[in-house]
This record gives sequence, C-alpha cells and structure tokens, in this order.
Amino acid sequence: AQTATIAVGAPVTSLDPHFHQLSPNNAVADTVFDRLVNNDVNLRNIPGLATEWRAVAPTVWEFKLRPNVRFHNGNAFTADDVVFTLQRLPNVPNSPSSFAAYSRPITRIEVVDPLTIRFHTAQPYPLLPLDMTNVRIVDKETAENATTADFNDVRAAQGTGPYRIVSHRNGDRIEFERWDGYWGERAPFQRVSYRMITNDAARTAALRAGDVDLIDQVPTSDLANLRRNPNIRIAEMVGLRLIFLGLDHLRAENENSPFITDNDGRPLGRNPLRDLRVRQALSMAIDRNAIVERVMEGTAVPANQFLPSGVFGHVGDLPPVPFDPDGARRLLAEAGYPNGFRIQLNGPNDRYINDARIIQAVGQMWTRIGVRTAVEAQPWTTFVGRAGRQEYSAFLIGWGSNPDGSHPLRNIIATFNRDRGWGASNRGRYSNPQVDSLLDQSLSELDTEKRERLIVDAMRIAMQDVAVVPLHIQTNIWATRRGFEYTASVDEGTLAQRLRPAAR
Amino acid sequence: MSETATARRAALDAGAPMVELRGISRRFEKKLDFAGRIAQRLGAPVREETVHAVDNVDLTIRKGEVVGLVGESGCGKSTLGRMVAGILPPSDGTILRDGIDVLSLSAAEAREINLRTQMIFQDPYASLNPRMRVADIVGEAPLVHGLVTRAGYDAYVDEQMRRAGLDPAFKRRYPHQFSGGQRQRIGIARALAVKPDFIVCDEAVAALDVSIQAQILNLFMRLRTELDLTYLFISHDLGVVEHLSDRVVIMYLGRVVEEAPAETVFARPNHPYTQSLLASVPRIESRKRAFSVVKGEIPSPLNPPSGCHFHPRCPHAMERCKLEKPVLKEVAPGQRSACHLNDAA
Amino acid sequence: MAAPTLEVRNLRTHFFTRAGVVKAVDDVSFTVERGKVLGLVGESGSGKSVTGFSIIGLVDPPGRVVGGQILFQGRDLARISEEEMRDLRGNRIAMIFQDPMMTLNPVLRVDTQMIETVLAHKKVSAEEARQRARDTLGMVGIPSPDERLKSYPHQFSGGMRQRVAIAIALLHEPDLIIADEPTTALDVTIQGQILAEVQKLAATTGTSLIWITHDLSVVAGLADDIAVMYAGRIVEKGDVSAVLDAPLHPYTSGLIGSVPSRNKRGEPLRQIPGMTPSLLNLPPGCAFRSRCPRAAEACLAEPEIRELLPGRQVRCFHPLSETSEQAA
Amino acid sequence: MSDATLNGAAAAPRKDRVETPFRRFVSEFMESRIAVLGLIVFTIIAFIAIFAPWIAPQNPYDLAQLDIMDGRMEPGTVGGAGFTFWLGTDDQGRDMLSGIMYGLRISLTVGAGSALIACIVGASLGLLAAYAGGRTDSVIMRVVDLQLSFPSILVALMILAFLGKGIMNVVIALVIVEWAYYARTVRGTALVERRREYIEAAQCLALPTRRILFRHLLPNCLPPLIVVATMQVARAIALEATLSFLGLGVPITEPSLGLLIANGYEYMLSGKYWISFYPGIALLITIVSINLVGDQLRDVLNPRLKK
Amino acid sequence: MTVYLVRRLLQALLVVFAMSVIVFVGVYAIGDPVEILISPDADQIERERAVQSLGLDLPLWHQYLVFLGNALQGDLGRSFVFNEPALKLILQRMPATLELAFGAMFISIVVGLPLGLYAGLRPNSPVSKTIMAGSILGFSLPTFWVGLMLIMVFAVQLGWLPSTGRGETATFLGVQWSFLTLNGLSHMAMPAINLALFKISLVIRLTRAGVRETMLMDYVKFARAKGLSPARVTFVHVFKNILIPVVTVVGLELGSTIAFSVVTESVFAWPGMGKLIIDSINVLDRPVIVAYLMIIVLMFITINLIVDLTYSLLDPRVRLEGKGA
Ligand SMILES: Nc1ncnc2c1ncn2[C@@H]1O[C@H](COP(=O)(O)OP(=O)(O)OP(=O)(O)O)[C@@H](O)[C@H]1O
Ligand SMILES: Nc1ncnc2c1ncn2[C@@H]1O[C@H](COP(=O)(O)OP(=O)(O)OP(=O)(O)O)[C@@H](O)[C@H]1O
Ligand SMILES: [Mg+2]
Ligand SMILES: [Mg+2]
Repeated sequence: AQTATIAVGAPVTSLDPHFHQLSPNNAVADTVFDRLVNNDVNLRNIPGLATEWRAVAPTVWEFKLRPNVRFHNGNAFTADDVVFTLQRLPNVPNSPSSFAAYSRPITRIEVVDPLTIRFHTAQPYPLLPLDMTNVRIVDKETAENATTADFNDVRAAQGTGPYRIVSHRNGDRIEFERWDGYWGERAPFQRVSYRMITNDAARTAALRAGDVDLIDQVPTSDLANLRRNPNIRIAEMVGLRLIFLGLDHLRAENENSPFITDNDGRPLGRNPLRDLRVRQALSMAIDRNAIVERVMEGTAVPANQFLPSGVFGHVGDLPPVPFDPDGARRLLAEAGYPNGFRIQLNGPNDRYINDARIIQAVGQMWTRIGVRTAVEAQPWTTFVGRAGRQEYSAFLIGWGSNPDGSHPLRNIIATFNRDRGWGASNRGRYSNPQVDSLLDQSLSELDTEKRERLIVDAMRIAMQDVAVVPLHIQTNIWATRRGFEYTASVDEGTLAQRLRPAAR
Repeated sequence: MSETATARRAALDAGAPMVELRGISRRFEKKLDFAGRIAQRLGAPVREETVHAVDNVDLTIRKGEVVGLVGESGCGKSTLGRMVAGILPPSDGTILRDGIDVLSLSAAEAREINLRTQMIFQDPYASLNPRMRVADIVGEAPLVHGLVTRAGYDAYVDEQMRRAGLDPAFKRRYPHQFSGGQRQRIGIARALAVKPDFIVCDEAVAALDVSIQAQILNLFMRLRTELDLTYLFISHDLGVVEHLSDRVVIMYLGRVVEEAPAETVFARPNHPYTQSLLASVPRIESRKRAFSVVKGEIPSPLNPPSGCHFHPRCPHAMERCKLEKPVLKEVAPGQRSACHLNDAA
Repeated sequence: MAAPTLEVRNLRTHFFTRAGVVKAVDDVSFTVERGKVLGLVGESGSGKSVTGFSIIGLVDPPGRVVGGQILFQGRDLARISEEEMRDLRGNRIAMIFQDPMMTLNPVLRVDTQMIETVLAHKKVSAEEARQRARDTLGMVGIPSPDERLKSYPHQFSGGMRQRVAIAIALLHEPDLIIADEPTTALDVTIQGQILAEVQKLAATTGTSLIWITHDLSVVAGLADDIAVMYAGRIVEKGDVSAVLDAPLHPYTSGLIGSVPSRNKRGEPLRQIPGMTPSLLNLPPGCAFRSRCPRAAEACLAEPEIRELLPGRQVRCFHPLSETSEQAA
Repeated sequence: MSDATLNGAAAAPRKDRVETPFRRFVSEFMESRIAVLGLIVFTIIAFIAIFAPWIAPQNPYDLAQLDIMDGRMEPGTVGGAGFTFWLGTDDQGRDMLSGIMYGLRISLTVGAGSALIACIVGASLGLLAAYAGGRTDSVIMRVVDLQLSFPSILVALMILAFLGKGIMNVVIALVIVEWAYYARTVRGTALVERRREYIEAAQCLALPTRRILFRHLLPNCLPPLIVVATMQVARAIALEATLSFLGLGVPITEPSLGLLIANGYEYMLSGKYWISFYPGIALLITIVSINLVGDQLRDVLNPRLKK
Repeated sequence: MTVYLVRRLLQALLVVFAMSVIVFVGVYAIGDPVEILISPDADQIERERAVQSLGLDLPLWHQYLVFLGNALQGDLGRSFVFNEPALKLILQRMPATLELAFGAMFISIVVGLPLGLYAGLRPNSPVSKTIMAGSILGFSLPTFWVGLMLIMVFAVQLGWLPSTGRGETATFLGVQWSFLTLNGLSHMAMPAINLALFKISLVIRLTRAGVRETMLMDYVKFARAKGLSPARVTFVHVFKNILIPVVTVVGLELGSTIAFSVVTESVFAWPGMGKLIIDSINVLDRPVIVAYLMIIVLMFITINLIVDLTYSLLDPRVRLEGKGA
C-alpha cells in the first residue's frame, strides 16, 4: 500500500517542536525532525544527526554531525542549525511548557567546524546526550523569526525526518508525505494520514470498520476482542509509565491529614501515613496481579519501583511487594490501628488508562484490611491542581520516565526544592536526606557505572521506605489492520515511520 | 306598582350621594424602556402611547339608585367601574364614598370602605376561581374579614347561596359543574357575602341566554329591594339598561356625553351619539324595519379625534366640534349633555 | 311560488361522544323560500349552528347527519358526494361565522383569501378574480377596496372583518347564505351597519338567507320567517310578526317575555324558570316539560310538530291560544 | 320568587360524588391507556428506586462488597459471594442488577430533586416577576434571558467543573440550568391569570395580597408548571446521564444510570454489552415512562385543547 | 424594529459581558492551567516562566481588564495550548459544526414535518399513535447512547457507513465542507442523524399540536365552507399557521443543536467546535473557552434575531416592537 491512515488518541496541539512538551507533539516532531541523538524503540540512544559524541573534558561534550543531510526544503544541515535550535528553545513565546531546561545546563556552544560542535557546561553533566534526545533540530533559515503559528501553517515545519508535512488541520489531522531525501531508511508509505480520534470507542470502531490502519492507546476493554480478531494485529511493549499512589508525607505525625479520619469520621489527631508500617500495610494490601489481570486486562506489569528491568537505574534486587492482607492487618495493628481508619483515595478519571477503575480496585482492597476507603475520581484539570497543593491524603498518579533512573528520583522522590529544581512533582512531599545526597552525587558523576550504582541505591532506599506505592507499569499498545505492522516501542509516541506494510 | 315607583323616585331624589366621582381620569401608558429611548434618539418612529380610557368624568350615584352606564366597547365603562370598586386607582380626580375621599384613607380604612362596594363580572367562567369550591368562593372573604366565625361559617354560606337562588346542597361543588346562570349567581352570592351596600355590575348579564338573563335581572331587582342596594349597572345592551335603571349615563371614548333619568334618555335623547345609538338598537317591537346607519367606525382610543370625539361620525358636526371639547351641561332638569348643538339652540 | 331554495326535512344530526349520543339536531324541518330570510333563533346549545353546519356538510366528527333530507334546489345534500358538496360550498351556498376575529386566516392576506375562493369555483384568471374580489368588497361597503385587499385581517376592525367575510360569502352570488350569529360579537352601531348592508343585499340579489341568532330583536327586524329551536328541535315556526305577536308555544312566549324592553320598566321580567337541559340522553317526551307552566301528563309523550294556524307550526300539546294568552 | 327552588330542582345532582378538579383530572388522565401504562411502569421504577437497599442483592456502593475478581461476569454467572449476577457485573465486580436499582435511585433523586428545587425557585421568582411587574419583573426576566441564552449542557459542564463531583453538585448544576424554564412558564401563565376576573374579584373582596398570590393565583398557574416539571424531570435525568458520560457528574463509586452506561461504554464494542446495555434500557424505560405521563399531562392540562 | 434591534443589541452586550466575567472567574476557580499544560518534569523556574508568559501572574481582575481591552479590539486572546488566536481556532472548526447542525435541522424538518402533519390530521389512526410513541422514544434516548448504537450497527456490524471523523471535504467560499462530497456526506450521515433525533421528535410534536389546534379554528372551517379543496386547506391555511411555532422552535433549537453537538462530536470524533470546547475545558484553555462561549452566545442572539424576523414575516400580527419587553 502506498498510503496509510493512523488514528491517535491524543490531539497534537502544535507542529512547533519547541512549543509544548507533550508526547503527541513530540511524536509528530520525531516523524518530521531529527535529533542529534535519536533513540530506538527500546529508548537506547542511537546516532541521529550526530554520528558520535563523547565528553572531551568533564565539562565539555563534543558531537560529530552527520554530513550530507538535507532539510525538507532542500537546505543543508550544519552546526549553525544546532546552535540556532538551542538558542530558540528558551525563546518560544507563550510556551506553556518549554524545552528551555535542555539548553540551560549549556553555558557555551562552540562550533569547531560545520560538522563538529562542542557544548560547555558549568558542572560535569552526564545527562547531556539524553537531553539531546529531546531537542528537535530545525532549519535556521526557515525557522529564524518563525512563530509557532508559522510552524502550524506547515511553512516553518521543515525538518530532516523521514516524512514531511503536507497539510495540517488543527486538532483533526496531519497529512504526511514521504521525504525522499531522507538520510536514513526510506519511509515505507508515500502518504500517511495522521488523524486524532480522542474518543477511545470511536478509535477502535474506526479500526474495526477499516477506516484507519493503525490506532494507538487501544482501550484495554477492547483488547481481548481485538486479539481474537484475525484481521487485527496487536503490537505491545512495556513502557516507562509507572502508575503509583502518592501519600501525604507533608503532615507531621501529630497532624491531621486532610482525608483521613477515624472510623466514626472524627479527626484522627495524627497522620498514619508517616508511619512506615502503615505505608507498608497499604502497599501489601494491594493485589497488583489482580489489578493487572482484571482491571488492566494484562496490559501492564506489576511494579515495585519506577523503571522496568533493563532500564538504566532499575533495582534488580528489590523483591516484588507481596500481596498479604493478613500481614497488612498485622502491621496496621502494630502501628496502633487495629481497626484501621478511614481514608479517601483520590485520582483522575481521564488521564491514565483505567485510572478511575484502579482507584476503585485499590479502594476495595484497602477496605478489606480495615482501612475504609472512599474513592473520588475527578477530571485531571481539577485533580492535578489540588494534588499539587497537597490537598489529598492519598492519590493515584502516573509518571512517564526518561530511560534514566535519575529522572523519577529527581522529580518525584527528591525533597522539594525550588532553587535546585528538585521534587517538582513530589506532590506527597516525601523527603529523605539520604536519597537526596545519593542523587546529588549521581548528577555530577560522569562514570556510567558509578552513576548507576548511586541511583540504584537511592531508588532502593526510597522504595523500601515506601515513598510512594508503585502499582504497575503500563504496556503501550497499538493495533493494526491486516496488512500493516507497527513496531511497538517503550515510549508511548506513535510515529509514522514505525508503521510499515506487513511482511506477509 | 306605579305608586311605589313614584315613592321611590322621591326617596331617591332626596338620597344622599353614595359615590361621587370628581374629575376622574384613568390613563394607560406604554412607557418607552431604555432601548426604546435609544431607538427614539436614533430616529425610530416610536413614542410613548397613552390611552385615555376614562377622561375627566364627574358622576354622582345616590343611595338606592340604579345608574346605568352605556357605551360601545372600549369606551371605558369597565375602567370606570373598576375605579369605583376600588380595584384600579384613578390617574386623576377624587372618589368620594359617603362623602369621604377614598384615596386619602389609610390602607386599612380604604379596605373597609372598598369592601362595601362589590363587583359582579361579565364572564361567568373567568370570574370564579376554578380551583375553589363554591363554599370557599362565597365564604372566604367573610371569614378573612371576620364577618363570620368558623362556627357560623356553614350556616352563613348556606344563607348567602340561598339568597342568590342556589341550592346550598351544591356548595361542595366546583364552578365547572354549574351552568352559566348558576355561576353568575355564585358571583352574586360572593359579592353579597361581605354585606356591601353598593354593587357594580360590569356587563353582568351580557354572556347569558335571554331566559337566564331574565332570571338574573329579576334576582338583581329583588335583592335591591331586599337589601337596599345601590347599583352601577354597566352594559352595552340598551334594553337591559332601560329596564333596570333610574338614571342612565352614556359614555363615548372615555367621556360622558349624556346623563339623564332613564325615561328622558329613551324618550328625548339629546346628544347625537345617544340618538344614533338608540336608532341602531334592534327592537323586538319593530318588524322588517330598515336599519339605520351610524356612519364610520369607532375610533381608536389611542388616537381619539380632536374636539368632540364623536364629530367624525356625527351627522350634525360643525367646525367647532373638531376644535373644542364640549362640556357636560344641563339641558333639561336632570338631563346633562355634552354637545355644542345645545349652545347653538 | 317557485320551488324553495332550501327544504330541510326531518334532519337529524347526532354527536357520538364518549359520554353518549348528543342529539344536537333532532327532527328539524323548515323551508327557505327564494329571496326570503329565515330567522333561526334559540338559546345557546339548542342546535342552531349544528343545523347550519349540517346543511353545508361541515359537521365535525364525532357528529354526523343521521337522518332526514336537505333539499337544496331539489338536490338532497345529505346524499351527494363530498366532491359535489365542495362544489356547492362557497359557490351556491355560503356561510358566515360568528366571530369575525376568528373567521379569517390571520396569516393570509385578504386578497389571497378572496381570490382562492373565486378560483375554487370559477376558471378565471387571477386578475379577473382579483377584480371580482375588489368589486365585492366595494359592495359590502368597504372604502378603497384596492388597498384593503393587500391588508392582513388584523389590520381591520371587527366590523370590517365581518364585512370581508360577508364579501367572501357573496363572491359567487350564492343562492343561500347561512349566517351564524354574524353580528353577535359586534357593537350595536356596527351591528346596525351590517344589518342594513345585509338587508340591502338580500333585497337586490335575491339570495335566500338563514340568519342564526339568539337575539329575537334582530330577527324581528330582519327576517320574514322565524323558527324557534329548543333542545335540538324546532318548537315553533311561522311568519315573524305572527309568531312574535302571538306565540303559540310556551317557550316562545317565555322567550319573548324575557326580553327586557318588552316588559314594563322596573317590573320583574316574565322569566322561564330553570335552565336548558343537556342534550345528552334527553328524556323522552317534550324537552320543555320541566320548565313549562302548562306541562301535564300528556307531555311525557313526544309532541309532533303540527300546523295549528295557517303557516304556523308548533310542537306542543298545549299551545297558547289567542284567548289563553289574554287570560295570562 | 320561586326561582331558587325551581333552579335547584332542575339542576339536582345526578351523581352524588362531587367532581373535584382533581378527580376530573384523574379520569381524563386515565383515558390514555399508554399513559396509564407509563404511570404504572414509573411507579414500579420509583418503588424499586426507593426500596433498592432492601431488595437489591448487593450494595453496589460498598466497596467492601465488591471484588474485582467478579468483574465483567456474564449475566447469569454465580459470583464469589455466592449469588447469581442476573444481569452480569461491571468491571469492578458490581452486580448490574443492584447497580441499576441503586442507579435508578440516584437518577431519580437527581431528576426529581433538581426539578423540585428548580420548580420552587423558578416558580417563586416567576410569580414575583408577574405580580410585582416593573423593575423587579425586568430584572428577573433579564436574568432568565441570560440563563436561557446559554446552552444548558455547557452551563452544566462549567458548573460541575467548578463545583466538582457529587450528587448534590449535580443537583445544583441542574437547578441552575433549569430554574429559568419554570420562572418563564409561571410568569407567562401568571400574567394571563392575573388579568382574569376571579383575581379582580379577590381584590375587590379586599383579600390580602399574599392570599391572592398563593391561594388564588398560584394554584391556577400549576398546570403548565406540572407539565414543565415532568418534562424537566426526564430532561434532568438524561442530562445527568450525559454529564456523567462526559466524565463529570456523580462520583464513580456511586454510579447513576448514566455513569453505569458510561462505564460500560467501552465494553460495548468488545462484546460485553450488558455493562452498558441494561442500564441503558433502564434509563430508557425510566425516561420514556416519565415522558408518557408528561405527555398525557400536557394534553389533559392544556386548556386550549379543551372544549 | 429599531427598538427591537437596539434592545437585542443591549441584551447581547449584557449577556456577553456577564458571560465573560463568569467564565473568567469560573475557569480561575476550576484550576490552574499551568498545572495541566506544563510538562511534569518542569521545575519551579520553568513553571514560573510559563505562568508569566501566559500572563497568569497578574491578579484576576487585571487579567480580565487586559482581556476586555483586547476583546474590544476584536482580539479574544491566544489559546494557551495551540498558541493560536482563539478566534481563529474556533472559526476553523465552525464550518464542521455548522454543517452538522444544519444537516440535523434539515433532517429533522424533512422527517418531522410530514410525520407531524399526518399525526395531527389523523390523530386517532394507529399510524399516528405509532408516530407519537416513536417520538417519545426520540425524546428519551440519550444522545451519546444512540450515537454509540449507530456506530455499532451501521459501521461495525453492517459496515455501511464510516464510523467516525469528517471524511473528504470540498472547498466552497474558501471553507471546507463535507456535504459537497459523497464521502463527506457518508461521514456526516450518522452524526447528523444522531443529533437530529431529538429534533425530529420535537418537530413532530410541535407540528401535530399545531395542526390539531389549528384544525379547531374557525378560519379552517370557514376555509372549508368556502369550498376549498382539502389540500389547499391543509397546505395553505393550516400549514402556514403551524409553520410559525415550528420555525420559531426549530430556529431556537438550532442554537442548542450547536451546543449539544458537544456530545455528538465527541462520540463521532467530529472535528467541530464542540470537540474543541471539550478539549479546551479539559486543559483549561481559558481563551478558547471564553471565546467559544462568546461566539456561541452571539450566535444564539443572532439566531434569535433571525427567528424573530422570520416570525414577523410569517405572522403578520407580530410587530417586533412589543417583543422582548
Ligand atoms: N390594563 C390596561 N392597559 C392598557 N389599556 C387598557 C387597560 N385596560 C383597559 N385599557 C384600554 O382602555 C380602554 C377602555 O377599556 P374598558 O375595558 O374600560 O372598556 P369597556 O368600555 O369596558 O369595553 P368593553 O365593552 O369591551 O368591555 C380600551 O381602549 C382599552 O384598550
Ligand atoms: N363537536 C361536538 N361534540 C359534541 N357535541 C357537540 C359538538 N358540537 C356541538 N355539540 C352539541 O350540539 C348542541 C348544539 O350545538 P350548537 O353549536 O348547534 O348550538 P347553538 O344553538 O349554535 O348555540 P350557540 O348559540 O351557543 O352557538 C350543543 O348541545 C352541543 O353541546
Ligand atoms: Mg368592559
Ligand atoms: Mg352557535
């Protein structure tokens, strides 16, 4: 087939690759643009527009650029484009969530020759190649003075990627065409129509009705059915998104947590969640396998930490959390709650796969060990603000990590600290100096092995301390029609170049 | 019969004024709202509209009298009746009840006085609350005003119903279960239950069939003597008015054009309008007659003709009639008329 | 004398309602001569309108003409097809309704409503039809008919509207007009105008007229003959003067006595006691029995209508003779 | 002067029973068989809703009684707790039959509750507007216009987004959306009724204003109000379902019919029809039965179709 | 007429103003858009920068004044999410919604009017009773549920119609329309029917009630008494009278159809304004929400205006001066 139609579940809001940190946007950007460092489906760094890179000094990274690369408009790719791109990152007006963080560690850029470039940093910065996987290189000539609107109008959206954009209807569809001048492997389809169908059922129906060839975010409810359907093929891979429960660590032992009361609904006078035994009990009470099997219909793996095995920072020796209601009850009794207490578990209902169902299931399980749980699911809009203001006692939330253990540690586990930029998403306000110091060391450690050890140690401590209650890591699922094949990836993005005609 | 009539006549002449209207007017205005005023500024052809429903009327009703008020539709009869009954405040003028200025009274006193004037309405269907039983319709007001106690309530209602010619056995019924004539009796019983001495009948028999109308008219007459009532009898049916009234007032477009004892009006109408009205009325006595014609339509009260309102239809109209509003003047003893012809003569 | 325009014989129109059969018109017979006016009087609900609608074939369900003949120029209207009837309606027989506010369609211009009537029965051009409409409007005394044709009904006063309705009835110079209380809703002066107009027209065109009203005074001035209806039946008919001067039926007499101007001022009216009975399940016998001062055993049987004096028919066992009235 | 007795005799009551407006209304209502059927069905539904806690096999709102291991069972399966799920279970192992019974309870509470409150609020304001006239009238009616110029679903969406979930909040949102209809209806009727002669008569009898307002005027404004109210109950139930479907509305652990449908929505295409289908049918029957009743009410209470 | 226009204009201003205030406060109360928009791993510095760049650091009243100032110059702000003028976004999506709404309106009239007419003319026939019972169903079925059923049956089971989306479009007057292509029409069919369902019932009922009421009128009887054919009586005398309420309600309903397309659009993934607003509410994209509601209100008012003008054309008795007082 020369054409293919893809339906994605999340709307692409902009074609400007530096406007909004949003996975659907990034996925399209990765179809159209290239990065210095690309990643494969397992998120391993592979050469992109840079053919090789290394730290030439503790604070200097050198990248060799790929020769003979052309942008969709015919312009040649050079070091100037890289410099321009990095300068553009903090200067995209009105960006609600910019890419500036990736250029901030860089103090100076040195163009050695048109195909060699050096980045100088203030401190040793081991994460720079990883950061570069997030920076899509634009053509200086086209993008200079271009606004986000110019990108949306396709005019400025000229990259070096395998497909180029033909047309764009905001929030509805993007039409791609193969870029024959691509430096890498030739894209499989002449044309690809990239449609946004946010409604799950509608998306599945569109696939079943044959209107589209590929869908992403396959609803778990349809999965069993689709698997049975001979005309449909499923592609899946465990991802990097952990679903976990955040707990209130902010209130001191002798303070009331907002949604915890005793069994008669009166204030408890203390915050049970500050007691490790209680946290362990709550974690042990959860039958993760049941959630994975029944709620997620097998599309997740039970988790005891942030990252799946094989990813940088995975703690190999951490045992799975046992499902042990009796043990949980015992622990509760030890902690002084033989009859449990009441708690409200909050969560979004429109954000993560089956989010509202999961909290209900957790609610069932907690209630069975005597922690009578009320469950409230809200739209993400209202939920996330309140979670960020520490208004909840226990809440479900997710985290899609970069393939590096420092990423969740720094954002979720580390003590909240505005100046260091740590704990930005630490909504439970967990704080452990030991973890903080290990993380701190790892962030300037250029030796990969040493760095990994530091991170693993920090992660182990945090998990043993039940900083959060990990539930499961989601599997990313795509479904294709007969005759098409999609290469599943660890990241959630749906990239046109990963779809190809079936091998027969 | 004629003896008693003369006697009554004499008593009436001596009768004290029960209701006196002095320069009563009632205007209905359609004001422009904010948007209207802006539009007017912008040159839209809109303006505030005023209907002079009743225009500077003087009228005296003496005790024991039946005054008939006649006129064509829209001439302001009901409006006048409502003002007399105290339902509608006049725009101008004073209303004296037994010599007291009603409008100067406190609310409680005014209520007291207003209660003594009752009204009987035209539409026997619309004038009874369809969701109340007859007993409540009749008995509610006396109870509220303390004219009767709870204990005496039933007997009182029975009495009122009986007096109006209704079987008290029906008092638990609802209005829709009665015929038009019976409903009108309910209305009468309701009015009489608060012991009024003055009744305004606004087209009280117009909606009824002749045979029923005769019954109700007879009832009115009987009650008048039994209870010593005074009536303002509003009607467009000259026959009914002639039959019932001692004195007749003719209205045209909000103004009184003629006022005289009934015999006089029917025998020697003075105002041209009265004359044409009388000529238009079909009479059962006259066979195969040629109907006479008053020319023209009834003008809109929104936009009444200048001077004498009747001049465009008047066979005797003169230049003066267009310009000058004629005043009501005595043309014969007890007969007053508002016509310029009388000055000429 | 030529054949009568209309001869109604033993007409029965019944309404088959859920509650029972309403004998709205029961055994009604009368004749309308060419160029004459028949006054059909009676109290509300006595079946006057239904009689009218029966003649023109517009009795609404659940009503139906169940018996009798309606001989219009010799043809029995009760037997002809709807098509034939439609041909006659508005053409040879026209009808005018009571409420002038309601008889004209408020959303159609007067010319539309007139022209469609012309075209319904005559194959003429629209222009000719308009011409005809204009002439007829002029005939009923509407000034500047050309302009008025372009108006909507609400732009007319009540009297004017009734004139328009009359004009529509006259468009085809019908042989019979049924006028169902056309002046009841109007003011006296306007009623006078309309009556005068109608009188003139009847005199000039030779159209026969059935004038339905409850107002004896109007009939007195307008009609040649009178038929008095009570509870779906004609109880008395004859020449207007004769009937009104010397009624034979107690009901007619009572009716006349109820009209105020007939009586002496200030004295009690001669009223008929009680009220009109419901037509639903009327008991057999004389329907007036319960209100009649002369009622007797005999009245339990159904009285037939009979010719008591020449040209005077009455449905009563105990009619008022000349003498009995004087005695009363 | 014998007219009194004669008159009485002539009109002697045929039936002894007094025909109250209510009885007349009932008998007219009964004329439509389908409406009676609707009423019967609705009564059954209301009964189920009211007595759900006593007749439902499970308390679907008590998380302790649910087990996700019972989730998505087909109709007729016997679950872990030992009783049969006649209509199957949803993803949480909630017995659909119990869920529907409780859902009816919520839906009816929301529908009737919001209609009742909106009716009281709207009717009072409408009556006030009609009786007071002038400034009061125009202020109230401007607010009504304002309210009605917003699409109801959007208003409800915004309000719920603002208030958060909860049955009470749904009721509040629906009240805010609906009161204007009542106000407009009552004002319209009251303006007509106010000019009726029986009101004038009451004024003439010098009855206190409050009495005229509530004893004379209001009862006569009720018929159209009742019609609007029944229709609005049905509308409110549907609107609540839609809101729940859109992710706002009632809490997930206490699903209304709408939320049950929304929850099962995804399973519809995957063959587990019962999760969405049965609540859908229940919703349908409820709304249809209310509308059937409302429809007949409209016919019976409409004075214009009466002779 | 002028009074009427002036009144409508004032009303529109008032409504739009009140609405913008309410929405401003409302969105502020719901949550903080930055929380939603910002990448989860953004740190505080990045967060503050975002807040500042979106102008959310100013006090609310100040933000409102800025908005008001811009709005008076026709600038309704830029979408937080798309970084495009809100107005442009909405106008881009409007044709899709409009054609859906008009399609639904069209269907409801074409289907509803004849059925209603029939049911009104023969109120007691079994067919009429069936029509009326059916119309109750149409009233009662929740839109989203019907939408889903339609997809189930016609797209998935039968495969007759495409399930979702807008399909091919053709350009006319510089705007993309799908009703101009066959493929587009086939995409439009289901959502339009879905949206029309309620309106069909409404039109049936209105028509039937209108016919029944009109048939009782004296002027209909008079028309028959004039000897007109039943067809003329029905289609001229009765029809023109029932058109008045039908046009009014159908017109007014157009507004609510546009609003209700929110549901249909999200079920059928129809890329119209309704879907935009749902998405915008989900991410608290305030400029779009405000602009959308303002446009909707203006549309409502315009529709009302047109309806009233049509009304006065159809019913000569109506003079616009008196209305809306
Ligand atoms: N509430 C009102 N608002 C505006 N105009 C009014 C009002 N009431 C009466 N009018 C006007 O005042 C004039 C006189 O009305 P009124 O009812 O007194 O006449 P009427 O003589 O009783 O007529 P009818 O014989 O038709 O009852 C009419 O032109 C009427 O339109
Ligand atoms: N559609 C109908 N269904 C049932 N009964 C009817 C119907 N139309 C008329 N009737 C009955 O037929 C009887 C005669 O009615 P009709 O209209 O002829 O009276 P009328 O003499 O014209 O009275 P009015 O003076 O009030 O016009 C009445 O008792 C009425 O109840
Ligand atoms: Mg009056
Ligand atoms: Mg009649």
